Amino acid sequence: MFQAKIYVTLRKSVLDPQGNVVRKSLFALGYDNVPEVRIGRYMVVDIEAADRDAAEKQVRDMCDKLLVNPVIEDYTFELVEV
Amino acid sequence: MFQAKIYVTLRKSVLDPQGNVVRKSLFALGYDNVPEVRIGRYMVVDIEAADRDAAEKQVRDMCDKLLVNPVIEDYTFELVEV
Amino acid sequence: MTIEAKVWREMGLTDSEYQRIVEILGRQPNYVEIGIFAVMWSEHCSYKTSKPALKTLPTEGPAILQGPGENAGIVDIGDGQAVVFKIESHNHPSAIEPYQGAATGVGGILRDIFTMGARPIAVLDSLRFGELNDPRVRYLFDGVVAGISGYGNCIGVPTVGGEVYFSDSYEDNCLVNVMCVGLIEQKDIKKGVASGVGNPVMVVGAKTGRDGIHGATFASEELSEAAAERRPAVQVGDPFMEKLLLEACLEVIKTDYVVGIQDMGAAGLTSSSCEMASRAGTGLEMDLALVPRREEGMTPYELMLSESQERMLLVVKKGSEDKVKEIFAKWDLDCVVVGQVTEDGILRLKEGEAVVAEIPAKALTDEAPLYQRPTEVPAYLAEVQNYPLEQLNLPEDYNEILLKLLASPNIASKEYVYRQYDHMVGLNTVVLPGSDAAVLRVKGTKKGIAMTTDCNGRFCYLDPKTGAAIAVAEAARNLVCSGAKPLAVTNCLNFGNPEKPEVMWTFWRCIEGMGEACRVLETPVTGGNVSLYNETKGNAVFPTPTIGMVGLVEDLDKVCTQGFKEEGDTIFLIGETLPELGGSEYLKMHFGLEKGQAPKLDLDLEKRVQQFVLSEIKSGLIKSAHDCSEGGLAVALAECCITGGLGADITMVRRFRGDALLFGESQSRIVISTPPDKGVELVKKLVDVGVPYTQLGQVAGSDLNINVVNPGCSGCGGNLVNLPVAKLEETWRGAIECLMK
Amino acid sequence: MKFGVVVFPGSNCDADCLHAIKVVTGQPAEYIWHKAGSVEGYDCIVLPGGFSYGDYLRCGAIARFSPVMAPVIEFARKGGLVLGICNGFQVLTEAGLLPGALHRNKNLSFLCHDTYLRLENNSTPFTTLGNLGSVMKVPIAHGEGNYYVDSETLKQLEENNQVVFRYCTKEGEITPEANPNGSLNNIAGICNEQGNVLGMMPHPERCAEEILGNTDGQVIFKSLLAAWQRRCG
Ligand SMILES: Nc1ncnc2c1ncn2[C@@H]1O[C@H](COP(=O)(O)OP(=O)(O)O)[C@@H](O)[C@H]1O
Ligand SMILES: [Mg+2]
Repeated sequence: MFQAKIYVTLRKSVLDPQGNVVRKSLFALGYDNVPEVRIGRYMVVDIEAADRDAAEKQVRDMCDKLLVNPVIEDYTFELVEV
Repeated sequence: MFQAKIYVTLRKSVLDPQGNVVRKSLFALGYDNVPEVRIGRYMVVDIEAADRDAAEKQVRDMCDKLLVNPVIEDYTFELVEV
Repeated sequence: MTIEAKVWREMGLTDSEYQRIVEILGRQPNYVEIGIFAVMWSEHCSYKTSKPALKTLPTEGPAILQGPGENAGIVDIGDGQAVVFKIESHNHPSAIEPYQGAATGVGGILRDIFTMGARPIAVLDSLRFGELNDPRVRYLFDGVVAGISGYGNCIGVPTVGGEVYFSDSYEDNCLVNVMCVGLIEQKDIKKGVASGVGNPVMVVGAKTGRDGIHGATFASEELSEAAAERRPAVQVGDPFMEKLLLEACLEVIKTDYVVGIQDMGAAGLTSSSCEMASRAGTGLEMDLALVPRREEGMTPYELMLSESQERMLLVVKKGSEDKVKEIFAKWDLDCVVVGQVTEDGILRLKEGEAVVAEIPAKALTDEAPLYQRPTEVPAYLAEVQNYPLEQLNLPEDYNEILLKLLASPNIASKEYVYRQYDHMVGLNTVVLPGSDAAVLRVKGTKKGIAMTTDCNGRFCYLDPKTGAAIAVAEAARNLVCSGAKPLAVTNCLNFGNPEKPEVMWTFWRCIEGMGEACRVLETPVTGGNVSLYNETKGNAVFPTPTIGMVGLVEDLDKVCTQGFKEEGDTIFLIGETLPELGGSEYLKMHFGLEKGQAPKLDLDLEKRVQQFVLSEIKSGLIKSAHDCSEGGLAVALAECCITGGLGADITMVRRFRGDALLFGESQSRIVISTPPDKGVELVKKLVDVGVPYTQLGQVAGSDLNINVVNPGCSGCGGNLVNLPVAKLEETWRGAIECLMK
Repeated sequence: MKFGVVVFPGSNCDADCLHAIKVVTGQPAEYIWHKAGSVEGYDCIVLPGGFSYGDYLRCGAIARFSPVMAPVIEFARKGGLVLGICNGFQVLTEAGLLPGALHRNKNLSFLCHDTYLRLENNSTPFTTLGNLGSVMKVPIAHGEGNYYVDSETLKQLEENNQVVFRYCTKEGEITPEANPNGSLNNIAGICNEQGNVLGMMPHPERCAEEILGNTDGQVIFKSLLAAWQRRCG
């Protein structure tokens, strides 16, 4: 049994309305030392697989097929055996 | 300058509607080996601070105050100097 | 810049267009200038292909305060008030990224409305996709609906109506047309003009990023791999920013500081600046170094062509800058002076002191080449029109067919869609989605505004001219059924590649049919939007001239809905049923055929039917009204039963095929109900005005019964339909949701 | 009686609430700007629906820090009447004036349609004119109305009778099918222990006029007026 931790972020030049608003409100709360906030998704996917390679391949497939929107998002992931 | 990578997850006791739907659609795509999916937020916060401790303290404050809702969410974070 | 590189070609300009530019400027344009010309002369911005046809449409009428040419059309609704409305397509962006494509589509059309000073009161969405059995289609459908819901709900403008069609012809090119309706006091109307030499020009709202550079040119070519290659960074909508912009703009427009205002839509800063100057016959000088930006190292070229959302361009009275800034600051918005109005008619762009572009504003807006593209009758027409429908077998079981039709996604309840839209915010929605047209009240008056979008693309495919006329007629009919007088039209013309003579031919025919119908029904065209190149690998979408129409309900106590109201009421069919099966949903669903002749449309009859129904709704004789559209009379009756929660006993004389009688889609037909003791009076009036009608039966029980009698043929008659309304409803309501599971 | 309707950036039911309050109660009502430093002179504060700060991060999470919220919290602690509708409810939970949290609807999509609510507590100032156990038809319009709270607190809520509205069937039964968003115990609205703060996801202001075809929402505004009259004559 493996666990994939998938980090999905907006592509670099894609607008992040949410991040901007959070940055502004942090500023309003007195955090004037936060030049940028980017907000993405964090997914934890349990996966039963024979071995690490199989798991890794499947996770990549899932991301490309369903979990990530390649038009505006990038992703990375880590795989741990559990 | 530091960069905080904040991982926010729904607490175990809280049902994760999004995670369930994703799990189901993965299943529909033929991934019958994915017993659980949990979906949370991944935030990257740049922060100017004198030193790591100062940065760390501030990040924790921000999370407790604004970025995370302790009623339904847990969080962890990493801090890297950039 | 090396001219040999022929950069203009990558930007979508032809060599002859480039030569034209050289003549206009009397010199070689630089890179920035080529980019500016390329987007302003793109099909999307210049209408270089469609203008000749559009010129033939009727655009004037007693109620029209603003026809085509401004950001939106305006119609008078009395009491010094007016309705501002417009429809726009976001087909290509939605095909690439359904959620953001649709969301930014909503954002764009909202800006067109509040740019004029009007408060948006409603959105309608007209959507077309491939068949739902295709997972990619389901993904697009869900994404688009979520995008419209995400943006519209957030900004707090109710989405009150629209349509959804599913057909293979839209599989590779979904259509996402969004209409917005706004309300305004006529004295507050603002135009997109940059007048008053020396007046400052201000950029307001979101910072400029590298979003959607060349989006306009992108929307002017086929969706090919190659195009996908040059795909610009997808624009992400920020409805929260737009909400602030909306409130701030309406507040600042109420002051007398604003001279002119325009949103930055396609071609962003470029189109807004040169259009405002051109309309006023002035010039503009802007220092691009002053434009607030989101990303580092942005070039003048990128700043001018960026399509970052939620931005507006303002020309204000000299000296009022600070007052204006104050108002925007209150809403936490950036507002920066970037230049001023000049008298020389030149769009002059600087970066600091350096001039980076100098172009006569009018050259960009008025001097784009017009193309009389060749036309040719499509080869397919004869084949589909002459298909021998009369040879088709009659159905065994009409109950089964009716249920199948009610479950067909084109006919089934669209609740799955509109329950995802906040259609109530604003407290104006008097007739909610689910009837023929939505009706919104005008607070503080007895008036209501009715609105709808309609177009049966299949009819337009089988007979472009009649199909387009039918779209206008059906839209008007839907308004009339709600008790509203049709006022005016906005249209969204979705077609394939206009460089193909056959596509161009259907385009011209559609405009002809639309124009004719608009003249007869006295609903002038106040503007719209043209979306060409909806074509992939040689497959063009059905010609789809979507009609958005608004109407006026003079007295909200007289608004009418489609559901039957009371047991015992008498049911009539106003209009005439002909033996027509061509292009019907029944043919497609039961025989898999999208063939035959489109239904005939007699505009004079249409008008008389509508006038009759409208005046008798006002007189109180008519208690419910529902037009027959997809699925024909049987489906219309079923919908009247479902929404009314009542059954009906119907008996008809069969003069031709039973399937044509029940499921044919003859035009100009409206199912109405009237109190039992008023039937005679109604008939007398019908005879007086010479409108054909059929007495169908009465509202009764909890089943829908349809019997036919057949003079001179015993045994051919009998009961064709007998179904509990509960069963009809369950089938109709749940269908789309089931397909999406 | 004077009502104040708070306007956060992104509020979009503020005008609706103001309109409904005036039409139903005939009492004066004013907007309170989110930057306001005080709520002096108001007898009831309404936090309206909408998408304050775009609902970014979490619904209500950012609005909760608006300058006006400090005086609103103070006002509530002193027993002042505070009504949070939809996004207003979310703000109240984020601000800690009400327990629990509202997260994503179980089917993930935004839902706008009528729901039926059973009145579970008619001893609050917001509901005195309603009959216990009566069923009202009130529309919802939200994507995140799925009420959650830890089991301990839930138990207390139930024991203290703080659940004011539950989603139910037309006939008034509390069933899973009648629960549109997955809320625990079909909870649609709750009040604080003292009963002077009410949060609800459904929109009473949307069903308070004949012309809109439903007046079930009036009872809340009328009850507020009655409560105030009892207190201040
Ligand atoms: N995409 C949509 N968004 C909102 N409402 C919709 C949408 N599609 C259909 N509706 C609503 O569903 C009802 C039926 O639509 P439709 O079958 O197109 O009516 P008609 O055939 O009379 O034009 C109408 O009230 C319409 O506004
Ligand atoms: Mg209709």
